[in-house]
Amino acid sequence: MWTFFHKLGSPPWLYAIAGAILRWLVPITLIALISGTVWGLLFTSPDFRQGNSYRIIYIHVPAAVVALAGYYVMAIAGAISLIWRMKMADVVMKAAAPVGAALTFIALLTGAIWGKPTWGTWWVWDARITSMLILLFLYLGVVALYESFDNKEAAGKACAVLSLVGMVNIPIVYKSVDWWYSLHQPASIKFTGESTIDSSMLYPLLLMIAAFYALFTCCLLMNMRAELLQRESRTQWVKRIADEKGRG
Amino acid sequence: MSPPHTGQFFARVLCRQLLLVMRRPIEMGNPLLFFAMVIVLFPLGLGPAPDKLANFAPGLLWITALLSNLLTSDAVFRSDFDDGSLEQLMLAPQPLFLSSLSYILAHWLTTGFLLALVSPVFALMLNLPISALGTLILSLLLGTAVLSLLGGIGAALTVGLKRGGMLISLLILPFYMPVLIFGAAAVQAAVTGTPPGPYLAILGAMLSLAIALAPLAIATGLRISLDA
Amino acid sequence: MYFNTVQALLMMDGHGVYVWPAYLITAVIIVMLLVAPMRRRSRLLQRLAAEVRRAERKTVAGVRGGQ
Amino acid sequence: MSISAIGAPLLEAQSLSLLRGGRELFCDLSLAVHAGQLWQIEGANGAGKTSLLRILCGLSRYGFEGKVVRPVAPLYLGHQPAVKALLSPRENLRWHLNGEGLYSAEQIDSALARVGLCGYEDVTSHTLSAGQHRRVNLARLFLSDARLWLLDEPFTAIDAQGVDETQALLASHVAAGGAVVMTSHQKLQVTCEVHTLKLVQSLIS
Repeated sequence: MWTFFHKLGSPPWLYAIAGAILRWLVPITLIALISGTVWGLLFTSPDFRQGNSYRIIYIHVPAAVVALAGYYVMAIAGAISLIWRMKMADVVMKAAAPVGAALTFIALLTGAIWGKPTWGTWWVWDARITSMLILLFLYLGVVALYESFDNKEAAGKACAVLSLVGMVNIPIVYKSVDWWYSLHQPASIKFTGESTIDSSMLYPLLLMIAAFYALFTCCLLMNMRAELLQRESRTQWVKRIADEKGRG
Repeated sequence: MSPPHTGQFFARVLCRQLLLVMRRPIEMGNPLLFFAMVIVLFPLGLGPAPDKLANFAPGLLWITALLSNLLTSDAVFRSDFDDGSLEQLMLAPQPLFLSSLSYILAHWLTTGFLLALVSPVFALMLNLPISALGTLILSLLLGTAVLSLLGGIGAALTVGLKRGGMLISLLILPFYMPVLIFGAAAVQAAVTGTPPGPYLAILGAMLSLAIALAPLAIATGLRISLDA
Repeated sequence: MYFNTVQALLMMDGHGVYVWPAYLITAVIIVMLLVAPMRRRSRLLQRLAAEVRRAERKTVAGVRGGQ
Repeated sequence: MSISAIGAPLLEAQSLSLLRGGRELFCDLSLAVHAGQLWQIEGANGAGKTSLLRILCGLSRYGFEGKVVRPVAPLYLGHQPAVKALLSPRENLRWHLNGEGLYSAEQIDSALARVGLCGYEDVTSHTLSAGQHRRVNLARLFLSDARLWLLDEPFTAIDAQGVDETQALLASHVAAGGAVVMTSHQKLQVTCEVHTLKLVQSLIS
């Protein structure tokens, strides 16, 4: 097992492995996304209370779940790069940040659009949505910090520290926002409370969550490959790949 | 003469920081002046009606304290970084964890601590009931300490950057939010008469967590910034 | 299929105007997320390939000039 | 006190290599500094002298391959004089952050006198010139009891008489069993033997 972990450190090997995984993962992701959407949009019956607007759940909840998981992936990669000094973990962290930010943005946008028909206003200071907004700020903080360093090595380390601090703080932020929400509006309906969702609606949701996880992995691997080429553009193996691409 | 052990060095760095601030005591007034001016903005914006102001007073006081702390936390390491003293601190054999803690303690003593003492004056201007003043001071004392520690992390990460000032707020504000929630809730509870104890306890818990973990991040951040 | 006509599908008895834009925007963002790294990688490889070819041409010219 | 036998090195660097902006500053560089040795690092501007010194003293910990073993806490004089403009030279040395023991007032005054700053002890530093700031930094050499000295161009903005006095101090420090690693463009006129380390700048092929 240890040699595998060690080999993860060599860029060309990582580049090749990522390419191999992507070759079969991208089609699976697309199939899962399309089938999940079609199933959720067309074949499930509307919610008796919210009518058809509930169908947005099939993109809002998966995006929110994967966005939060994405932050933990970024923080763990940061921890690995700081503790074991593996340069490749920096690349994973740098690749995960924009994907996580985009998914958080999707979750916020679909949450707001879903709020309009159910509550009549675009923006609702609901506990989950507020925490999601703070998560977006955390992501943008990491991306902004990375862009402000000239030396990319130091940028990776600094972002690792920030994402670790973020990881420690996320449960605190989520709990305090939940608690804050209950303080100011004790009696209001819980918008995102999981009303007992019956199985016909649950299965497409699970499929969509899986599809979004696969999507996150695809984007992460693609960003990683691009980042690897960028950082190692002076080395031989990149020149060889550029050659094949040029002649191919 | 053997090098001082950690406690002596902690005290020496603390005294050095306080001495440097005492050389220009006027600068200690800047955050307080900022606090005063922003408090004055709210009646201008929200209207002078006493009851409406009193309703918002806890939140406004806490948000203003938070912003003034954010403004000053950028300069915690900046001056020592510019003239090279921070490099010498890095090479000292004593643990950097405690040296950065003494920097933050000095920063808190000269900003947050004074802010907490001065805040009742402005609370009365916002018609905060007298009964809530004690809780306000206590919550600000605990809260600004946590804010200084978190701001120190942002300062350590951006000290090497030329234009780090604006960036620090983007990095650190999300971590300030829980402190604001419980700080304002404590004062709100005192205003409505319910015991503020539990909220202050949570602030205390946050403070102990920050004291234990923040200097770790600050020390690593400083090593990274100085290495670039 | 829950909706029997395309018209009902689009209208979704009033909620279509929210559901479809949400899905559309999500689809656009997902496509951008997938395409952007691909484009960045291929553009980088092209630039490097051009560099490699330029370097080769220079060394070949160098050798010819040397004789 | 004669030079002690060649014991464990005060500073050891094993196969250091550093890439900066696509340029390879040095590759596979090894160095062992023993007690009683004076090392001078030579090289053109931008050859990586300062970067090497920062790695040796432990300021730079990331971004390079190789290992540095440093059993003793070094004294490092960098480009920046680490002098606070608000404090007087005496206070600067009294409150210095290098983690060494407290210097007594007499030691500080005698050190300041030897770098030619007597009479300026209590003037706030922002009225002093840059050269005088560097002299305050140099005064630390007379005060410190660290055995390993890492000096980054200590002679810049120092007049001839100050340079001679400092070179004499370096020689006596090395003779007393200390070790010095320094970068400088000037030829050293020192009694003891000078080991030189040339940094040749090479672009990656």
